[in-house]
Parts: sequence; C-alpha cells; structure tokens
Amino acid sequence: MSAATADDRAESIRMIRDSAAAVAPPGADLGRIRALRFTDPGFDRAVLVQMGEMGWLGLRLPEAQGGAALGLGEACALAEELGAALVPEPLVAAMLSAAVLAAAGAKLDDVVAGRHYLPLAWQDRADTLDIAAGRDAPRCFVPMAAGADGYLVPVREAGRLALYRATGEARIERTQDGGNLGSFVPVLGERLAADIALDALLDEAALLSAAYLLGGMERAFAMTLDYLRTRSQFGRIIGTFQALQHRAADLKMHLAMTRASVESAAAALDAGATGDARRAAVSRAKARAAEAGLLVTRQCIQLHGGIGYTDQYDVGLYLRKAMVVANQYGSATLHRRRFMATAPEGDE
Amino acid sequence: MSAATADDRAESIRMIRDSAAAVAPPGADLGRIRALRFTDPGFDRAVLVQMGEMGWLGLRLPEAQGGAALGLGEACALAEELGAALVPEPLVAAMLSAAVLAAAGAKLDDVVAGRHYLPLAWQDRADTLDIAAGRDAPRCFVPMAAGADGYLVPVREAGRLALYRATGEARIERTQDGGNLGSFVPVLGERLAADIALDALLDEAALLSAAYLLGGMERAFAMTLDYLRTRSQFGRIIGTFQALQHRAADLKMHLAMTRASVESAAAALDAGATGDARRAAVSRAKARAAEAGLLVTRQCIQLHGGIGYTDQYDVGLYLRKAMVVANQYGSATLHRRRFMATAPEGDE
Amino acid sequence: MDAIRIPAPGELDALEDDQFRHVVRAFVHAHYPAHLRNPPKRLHWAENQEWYHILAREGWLCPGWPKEHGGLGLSPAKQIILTEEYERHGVARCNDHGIVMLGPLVIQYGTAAQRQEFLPKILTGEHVWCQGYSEPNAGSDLAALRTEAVLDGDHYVVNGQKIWTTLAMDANWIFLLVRTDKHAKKQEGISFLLVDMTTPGITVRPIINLELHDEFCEVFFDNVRVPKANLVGQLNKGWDMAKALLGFERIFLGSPRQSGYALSRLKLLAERMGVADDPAFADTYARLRLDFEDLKALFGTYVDKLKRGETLGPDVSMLKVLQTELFQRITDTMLEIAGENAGLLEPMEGNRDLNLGGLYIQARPATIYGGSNEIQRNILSKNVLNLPG
Amino acid sequence: MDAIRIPAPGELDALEDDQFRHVVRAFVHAHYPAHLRNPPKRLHWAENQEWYHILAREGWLCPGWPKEHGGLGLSPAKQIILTEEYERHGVARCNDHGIVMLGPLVIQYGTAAQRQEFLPKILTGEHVWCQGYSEPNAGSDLAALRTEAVLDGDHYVVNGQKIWTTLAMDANWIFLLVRTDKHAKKQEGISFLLVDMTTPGITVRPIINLELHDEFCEVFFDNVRVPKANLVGQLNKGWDMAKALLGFERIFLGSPRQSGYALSRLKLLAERMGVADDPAFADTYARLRLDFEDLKALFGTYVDKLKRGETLGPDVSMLKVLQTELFQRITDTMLEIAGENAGLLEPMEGNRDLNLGGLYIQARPATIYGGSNEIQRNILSKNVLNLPG
Repeated sequence: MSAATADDRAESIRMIRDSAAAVAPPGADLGRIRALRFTDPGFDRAVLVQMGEMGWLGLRLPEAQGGAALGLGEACALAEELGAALVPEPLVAAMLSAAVLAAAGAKLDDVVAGRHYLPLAWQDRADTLDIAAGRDAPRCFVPMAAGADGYLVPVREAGRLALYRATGEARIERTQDGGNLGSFVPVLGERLAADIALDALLDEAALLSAAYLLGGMERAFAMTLDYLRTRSQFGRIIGTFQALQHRAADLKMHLAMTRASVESAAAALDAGATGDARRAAVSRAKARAAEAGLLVTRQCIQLHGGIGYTDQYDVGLYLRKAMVVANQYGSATLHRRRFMATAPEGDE
Repeated sequence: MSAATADDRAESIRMIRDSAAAVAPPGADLGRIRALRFTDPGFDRAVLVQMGEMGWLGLRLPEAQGGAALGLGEACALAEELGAALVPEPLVAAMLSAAVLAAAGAKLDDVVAGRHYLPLAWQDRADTLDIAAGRDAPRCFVPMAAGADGYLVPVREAGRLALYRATGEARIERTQDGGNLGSFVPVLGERLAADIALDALLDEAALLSAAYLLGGMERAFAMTLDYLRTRSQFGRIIGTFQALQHRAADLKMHLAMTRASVESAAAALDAGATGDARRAAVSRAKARAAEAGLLVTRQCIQLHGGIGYTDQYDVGLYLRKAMVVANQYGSATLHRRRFMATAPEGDE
Repeated sequence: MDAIRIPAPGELDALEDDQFRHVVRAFVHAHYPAHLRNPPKRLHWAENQEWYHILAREGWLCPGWPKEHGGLGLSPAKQIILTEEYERHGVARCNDHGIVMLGPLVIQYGTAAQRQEFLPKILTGEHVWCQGYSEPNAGSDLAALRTEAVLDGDHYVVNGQKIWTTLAMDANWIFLLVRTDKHAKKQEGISFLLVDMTTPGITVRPIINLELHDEFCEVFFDNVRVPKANLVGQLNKGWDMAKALLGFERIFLGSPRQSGYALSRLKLLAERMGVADDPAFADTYARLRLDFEDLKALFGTYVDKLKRGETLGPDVSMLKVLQTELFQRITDTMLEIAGENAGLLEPMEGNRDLNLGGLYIQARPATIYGGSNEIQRNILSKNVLNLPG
Repeated sequence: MDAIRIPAPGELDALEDDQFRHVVRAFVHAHYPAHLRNPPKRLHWAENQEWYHILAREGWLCPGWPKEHGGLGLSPAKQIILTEEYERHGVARCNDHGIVMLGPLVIQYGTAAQRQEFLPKILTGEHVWCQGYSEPNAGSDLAALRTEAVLDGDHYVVNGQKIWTTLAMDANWIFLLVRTDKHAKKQEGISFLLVDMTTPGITVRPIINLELHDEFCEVFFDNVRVPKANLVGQLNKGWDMAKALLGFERIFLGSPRQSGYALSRLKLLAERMGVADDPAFADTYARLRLDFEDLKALFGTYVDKLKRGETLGPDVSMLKVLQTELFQRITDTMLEIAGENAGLLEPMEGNRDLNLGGLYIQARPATIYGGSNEIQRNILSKNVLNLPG
C-alpha cells in the first residue's frame, strides 16, 4: 500500500470513529445502556434503525448492494467504538445478516436499514465455528434473539449449504450484560439460496467481536486509570503505589498487544488474505481479545477495590460484557487451536 | 499420631537438621562448593565418607542392616539442609543405592559407609520413572558418574527385575552446577538379586530431590531478602519498593506451598502410604518443587539485578543447581500427570 | 449414615477431634434445612433465620463463646472442624456478626451489665447485629474513618456514614468504630459503640453489587443519639480492641473449601462441555488441583499450630491470598471452557451446580474484602519478610 | 539465491525497502563468515574483528552515520530492515559501541577536531570503544554515578570505578560519564569524557557472568589524566547528551527476533524430546507462538511510525518488556520439557541449536540490562499512563 493510500485509510478510519458518536456520544454516561439491561428485547429498535441510516449495517457491502464498500479496518474501528460505549444493539450480528443476505443474492434492504433483525442461527452447540446444518436441529446462542424478526438458517442439502428464512419459538436466556441469547427449533420458510459460503462471513464476525472487546477493555482501563489518579488511601493517591503502577503497565501491554493483533488482522484481510491466511489472522486476534478482554476487565475491578464491585459503578458493566462477548464466534481456546492449524510456521 | 509422638518426631527432625552442620556449617561460604565445580569427579570422596559416618546414607535402613531406621521426615530435612548448602556429594543417589542393596539383600557396608559410590543406573531416556531393564540397553543421566565405582543395573529377566552390579565406559557430560551425568552401556557383573522392586525406592529419591530443591530455594530467597534489605538505588533501600515487596511476598508463598507439599508427602509416606497413595503424594511434592525451584531461583536473580548475573555472586549457583535437580527423578510435567493418574478425586 | 448420638452441647468440647467431626456431620444431616444447601448468594435474615433458630434451640449457635456465656467453649481446632463440616455440607452463613464479632468483644471488654444485656439476645436471635467499620474514604485504610461521636450529656451524638455494611438491612443493632477524638493520631481517638438501629437519624441504603444482590449497605448517621452506656471498653481505645479480636479467625479467610467447591464444579462443567478428557484442559485442571492440594496441606499446618495451642502470626495472610487467587483462577477457567454459556445470567441448564457466571463474579471480591490482597502482600512483606517500610 | 547486484554503499539509502532487504540478504550471504553464525555467546574482538573489517572494507560498517562521515545514511526504517536481516542470518554483534553510541554522539556534539580525530579510526577499526556508564552503586539509578573528573591544568584527573562495561578488555578507548560538579543536583554536574585506555592508572578486571563468559568488566580509574580536549560537548551537560542519544535505537531492545529464534529452538527441542505433538505442550507452544506473532505485529506498528518519520515515545518500552519476558518464558518452557538435559552445561547432543541451558541463562539478564523491566514499568506508568509520581 502506498503512503497516500495508507493516509486515506487512516482518514477513513478516523471518520468512522467520529461517526460512532451518533450512537455513542463521547463523554455520555451509560444511562441508556443501563435502562435497557434485562428488558425485552434488550436493545432499542430505533437505534438499530439509526445504525442502518448511518450506513453501518451495510458498511462492508458493495455499493451496488447499497453498502459503503468499506474495509475491515473501518468495520473494526466502528465495533471498537461501540464496544467502548457498551452499545447493546447487535451491530456484529446485524452486519453478519446483511452480509449473508448479500451473499445469497436475497433482498436485504430491511436488514441493512435496521428495520428487521434477522440473526443468522448458525450454531447447534457452544464454542464452535462449525455451521449447524441439520434441517430440524435446534439452533442456539442466537444473540439478542428476543428482538429477532425471524432467522436466517443454513441447511445442508445435497452436500451444499442452503439458506432459509425461518421462524421458531425461541427459548430466551438472559445474559450477564443484560442482553439475551435464544435457542429454537427452526420452522423453515423461504429458501433464499441453494449454495452459500458462510465461513468467511463468520470470520469477519469473529474479528468484529474481537474489536468490540478491545473497545470495552480500553474504556474500562481508562476509567481505572482515572480512578488510580484520584482515589486516596493511606494519605496517598493510590496511583502512586508501585505495585498498582506495575499492574497498570501490564494491562497497558495487554491492550497494546490486543490492538496490534486486531488491527493487523483487519489489515491482512483488507489486503486480501483468504483461506488459511484469513483464518489464522482472525483466530490470532480473537484468541488474544477473548483472553485479554476477560483479564483486563477483571483486573480493572480489582484495581477499583470495593467500589468496582457495585452494580452502580460502571466498570462492572465492562466485566459483564466481556463475559458475554469473549466466547462469541469462538473462544480463545478454539481460536488458538485454529491458529496453529492454519498458520504457517515462522520464518525463523 | 499422638501429641507425644509428634513432639518426638519434631525433635528427631531438628536433630538431623543440626547434624547437617557437619558437612554444611551454618554461615559458611560456598568456597568448597566452588572449588569442586567442573572438576572430576565433582565431589569430595572424603566428604561422602563423612556422610556415611554420620549415618546419613543408611538413614532409612533398618537397624539390622546398619541403618538408623529414620523416617522420610528426617531424610527430607537432611536433603533440604544439604540443598541449602549446595552440597555436591550425591546424597540422594547414594541413599538410593544403599536402599537398593538392602532390598536386594546384598552386601552394603561400603556403600552405606560412603567408601564406594555405586549409583543405580535405572533410566534409558530423559524424564521417565520407568525402569530401563534391557540387558544391553545404554543407561544414561547417572548422577555424578565421574565418581562412580561401578553401577547397580536392573535387568528384566523372565518377567522379573534382577539387579546386577555392572561396569561400563561412561561418557561424562558436565552439568550447569559443576557436576556431571554419565551414560554407558552396561557390562554386567555379579547378580545381586533375582527379583527386586524399585518403584518405591525411586519415589523416595524423587521426594528427596524435591526436599533438596526446597533447601536451595529457601537459601536463595534468604540471600535475596538480605539484598533487598541493604541495597540502595534512587536513594532508597530497594526493599522499600512495593513492586519488589509484592514479588518477594509471592516467592514466600511459593516457598510455603513447596514446604507444605514436601513435608506432607513425607508425613504421608511415614504414615504408611503405599501404591497409588504414595505415588500421588510424591508426585505432588516433586511437581511443586521442580516448578517452584526454577521459578524462585530465577526471580532471585531478577531481584538482584546485575550482580545476580555474575558468577562470583552466590545466588547464581542456586539457579544452576535448580536447572540440574528440577527434572531429576521426573519433571514437573511427568509428576503432574502421575499425580492425576494416581490421586483420588477430592471429597468435595 | 448410622445414627450417631449427638451429645449435649456442654459435652462437645470434650470429644476427640475425629469423634467431634462425626457428630457435626450427624448434626447438620439431622438439622440443616435441605433447601438452604449451597445457596448461590448470601442469604438474608428472612431466609436464614430458620437455621439460626435451630442452632439457637440446639445450643449450637456460638461455638467459640465460653460455656458460661451460653457458648460451646470449643477450641480453635474444633471450631475449624465445625466450619469444615458446615462448608462440606453447604451450610449457609448466618447473619453472624453478633456471634463471631460482637459477642467475643463484649465478653472480653464489656461490663457485666453489657454482657447481661447483649449476650442473651444474640443467643435468642432477638438482636441481629451488623458491623459498621468501613467508610467511603476508609476502606483499605480503615483507620482514616471519620464518622464522629460527640458527647452531649448522657449521649454520644453520631454523625457520618458507613459503607460495605454487610446485611445492615437485616440488622436491628450495629456496632461501630467512631472517632471520638479528632486531634489524636489516626489509630488513636477511635471508640467502639453499640447502636440500636431503630434510633432516629439512621438511614440504611442497600448497595446492589455485581452479583445483582443487596448484600451490602450504606448506613447514614444524622445526629443519632446513643446512650453513653453503649460505649464498650475504654474511650479512644476502640481500634486496639477491634484489632485484638482479629484472632485465629483469620484462618477462615484462607480455608481451601471454597476452592474445593469451585474445583468440583469446574470438573462437572468440563464433563458437560465434553472437555474433561481434553489433554490441554487436563493439564490446566491438574495445575489447579495441585494448587488446591498443596493449599490444603499448607492450611493443615496452621490448623496443627492451633491444635498445639500456638497463636498464628501474620504469615496466616498467605492462606487468604493463595485461596482467593486460586478460587479466581478456577472460575476464570470455567469461563474459558464454557463457550457462550460463559455469558449466561442464570445457571447453565438450570443446574445450580453450573452457576459459572455467578461463581466467576462471586470470586471477584474475594481478593478485595477482608483486607485486599494488595494489603495482605504489604503485611507479608513488612511483618513476615521484614522488608523495610 | 539468485545473484543480486549489491549497489555501492552510497546508493543503498535510495533503494525501495523490499529491494534493500534483498540486497542485505545477498550481502550477508556473500560476506558473512559461516563459522560465526549464531554464536552461543557474545564474541570477543579476536573472534569478530574479521567481520568488523569486512564491514569496514565494504563500507557497510556504520549504517546510521551520515554519508559525509563515512556512514550509509540509512533511515531508521532501513536500519531496522538491516538489523532484521542480520539477525535472521545469525550475524554476531560486533564491538559496536563506537559505531552505535560514540560516533553519533561525536557527530552531533563533538568539535570538528574531535570528529576528525575519532570518526575515521572507528571506520578502520583502529579504535575499539567501550562504554563506561554504570557503577557499583549507579546501576538502575545511573544518575547516582560518582566517578569523578577534576580539572588539573590541561587535564582532567579521573578517579572511580565503572562496572558492567561490555567487552572493556577488547577496547582501547572508553567513553565515560563522570561527575564534574559534586555540588550540583544528581543529573547535573555530569560530563562526557573520552579516555585512551592505555593511559596509566586504568585497570580492567573481567567479570565472569552466569554464562561463565567474560562479557563484562569492572574498570578502575586511579588518578587517570585525560586531556581537556577529550571532553565532548559542554561541561556538566553529559547526562542530557547521553540521554538524547537514546533515540529510536531503543526499538531494537524489543525486536522479536530473539524470541523467534528461541521459539524455533523450542520447537526443535520438542521434536527431539518427542513432545511436539503432545496436546498439553502444543497448547503452551501455541500461547508462546501467539505472543510472538502479536509482538511482531506490535513491533511493526513502531516500525511503521518510523517509516512515517514520527519519533517514538516512551511507550516503546513496552516492546522491550514484552520481548524479554517472552524470551524468558520460551526458555523456561525448554527446561520444562527437556528432562535431565535441562541441566547440561553444553548443548544437548552436541547440537548448537539445542543449547537450552545456555539460552535459559542468556535470557536472564535480558530483563535486567538496558533498563530493568521494573524501570521500564515505572516509565510506562509515569510517562505513558500519566500515573502520579
């Protein structure tokens, strides 16, 4: 990539970050997020529509399909900003739906506009990237299923993966962040495609979930630094205690490694990585983000002491969010193994 | 065990610790140890004889066989004291030889007296507790083989384990602590027993090696505390830096866990644990000591800074010793696995 | 279980340790309400008073109190056995601040009148106590407390705020550390006061914690008038008294039982997730298991010290640090293997033993409360390793 | 390798980065003495002067110096590529203090006479330099140095002691930080002095390190007379000069190459030990590998900054901490899987690539030298995270 292009990309990414303020205004409190917790459907449909209007849900789609034709660099930056603000509207799942419909050549306006939420119900068990494809097999762990207007369901037919629109009575389970997951036995409706490839699209979702975690880690860490700079005990600002300083330095390094991992993976995919190269890059980033996301948020609680353990203090919301997102689209263990199975040995 | 017996044991263990001063005088420098490094045979035969005279090599043997009939509590205390002083004379290997000869019903005076050093050559590969028993199979990793007056070699015969006295041209490799290991193809001599059980004896050696490591860790840590209490940088005693204080506290906890592990294993065996109960107790202790022994000694180097990286400063000798002893009679990995294979699940 | 005769309370202290253990097992088996076993969250008085009253009725309520005051007069070693067996059975903690903290303090430092007034009402459950020590700016640095008591005739007038007051909403009495001399050095000028929570001027506000549970409260004092007679011990000597009471009980903070419980649930979860035989998981599990076993061995050495009648030194802090961090690592591992179940609010599959998210969150404050692990490491460094200030 | 034309030294800075990388590969392939690849220990002048003189002959000795002073005038980004390719090939480090440290300092702060005197002799290898900064009580706290230089006529008289002076026994010149004003504050009153090591009063005593290697020395100064003209820069401003020179080169302390090398050896060892396919080992290896890959990605972001012409901030310290601790964890793992081989003094099986004990020991000082990792974490805390002093 020439220097000029790199500058253009940096500018494009900066603009996306700025645009995130429409849904996640800088400096805003988490009142909206708190109000939506443990409600149905757990997010605000109007905000999802707003996200559609911002062009976010079709961000990755070609312009011919009503998309913005932007790269994963931009998509990750957006997911990161929304993660920092704990936005509960299902950005990653809705982007995935839009991408799946586009791949199917199906009508996608309502989904891209955020008017319909049609999550892809692709898994039949926990911690997998394998596509569930049994016609009657129950689908599970569908994000924000309490707000679904139906589902997209892959079904194996004659050795190929078909895509159906489906309905189903979902059993809803609440999640630690105040959202929900659903499981249901699909009742198939319209067949949208006879042969569809989902792996690359799931990989993008996995990478975006890593970016979302990164945003949350960064914000929780920033809150923690503020606390360390202002809280006093034993007549001293606690940020002057060397043991806490070194802990904070360690967290900073986890953040730096996670950012490098996520951004380099996005860059690799934007540069055209496919197949194993794509899988290795995504798995590297998601393994890092899942592990660091849990580690950093729990350390942030510890550095806050008692106040961090109250529900009214925001840092705990980040802990709970990490618990939910860390293993979505594959846990650290799954991705570590996939990385080793797909990455070439180094050039040492 | 009644309170009176417990007191007697504590007294007996205290006496053994005191007696160790004969070879490892308290407060003595490591001049003798340094002088023996990288020499042949790497230890002082006169000191081995002295250890025999102290009754140490036959410590565990019944009085009828010229032993002191003491328990593993006492044996571990002794190994620990010698580990603290880095005594290079092969206490553990020589005690093992004495125990093997006793089990064979063979003549053992010279070995118990420390006049002959006849190490058991029981392994044919690295990191195993399996007894090598091929008649012509090379034996390896024989401790302090440069000082061996011959070997004890187990040989599988008609489904039983026979014991031979053997000779062999040993290839000697120097070790990081200044000692050596030997490998050789055995030339069998006298058959000392037709059927001998070695597993329990090897377990005792493994436990003693754990105790030896514990002693070294304790001494290296004590040196490090002294350094932290006296060394100044930035106009402050470095032991006042909280990050170093917490590191030291962590090392103290590793030491406490290791001591509890080793001493409880010794107590279990002294209380009659056999079979899997014995294996689980020993493996627990050796897994802990091997891992903590390496960890603590390398942290001690770090806490010393530059001076810790010089050969003339003693703390490095403990690092080098841990490198040699950690994996003798089984590595942490081997023992962790054996523990899981032999320990009953908890009573939770 | 074969019927074991449960001796009268006054005979318990004379039993052999092993015999005593069997008696405790029989006791909980016979008396503990099954529906209260292993509750996922700390119980409120409304839920646990049933057990409190059973203990009171059977005379088992106060294991550590001397017999003459209605306790069992058990040795530290026997109290540990009792606790171990309670924990093994999944017995929930009572609102026990009167039993564990206030009773022993009144017995040691109170006047005859105070003993007569307060001890019997703990034994009947008429008084349910809570402990008012921490304040918003006096957490780890407790001696910085500022809640003030000023003498006005026959009363102290109390103003200020306490926080992290466990189950204050359930209590009708609170014992307080208050500042009675603003000009003295930090740890001096603090006194110990007993306050009826129905006194005007007290406001209790529950704090919802990360478990989404109201275990703690803030308690506000606005010109609360407390009779002079409710001062325990000497004026301005409250700090020393409260500290002296932190006796061998500190060992309980390091009881490996909590980690043992979590480990068994990790094992169950691993089986449900199909990774129990996965060698990489097995390696992680083996390390946790060995940490647990060695912690048990280390804990045992402290119990042995108590059995020998020794007092425990500051090194007992090691147990608390090791146990709480092990507990956390176990629950961390749960999340790692649980896939999307890691994010569920309720126990997985509706099985209380698969309450992984709940356990993960419960494990967080373990390293913060009871003296944060940072404070414990400071103590180890200074008082055990003798590193300079 | 296909024959790649190696351009004249003066043309190297104009190459595209990729092209330059290929040229460097061809250069080391053509010129580097095979017997010096991946030496297990730091080489002495007697061993590495062969390579020094090759570099000098080819005009490649001083990549960072401006062309007018005989350097290659390479950009930071190209210098990193050069270093990467040297490391990939296993090129040993020269006695390079004159090249890396002194040369740039004299170019920036020296007089015309000093440049004329000293630069050409570095380029020919006539002067081999060592760096006299650390002292027994001024290690991490370098500004506490006490070696003193007192003006006496046309000379400074130097008294004191330096320590950890790398390869001082090989050097004939030493550059020193010395105290020239005892009454100024710590970092002030320090000057920069060039000293001919053949001057009477200098004693060099090698220190044997844990590698059993004499890489470092103590250097003693007993009334050593140094001409006034050998002062570089302003009197009492030596500290600022020396610090200013710590430029982008700090990135090299965080080059992942060392970990990459160690990782490949760990893999080889695992194969030799038969555990390469053991799932528990594979899990450990995967974590190390991912740490390495992400460190490479992070390192790349700093290289990109240099390419964009940005200067590096104090956050570059992260690379050093991450790389050195990863290097250590890799060698720790080697010992864990090597069984009794872990204790061998010499490489296992006589194979230089299985020098596991040696690597384990070599990895220790990585977290101590170049600013200990404790110091680096202090820097991160204060200068990157803006936590209070």
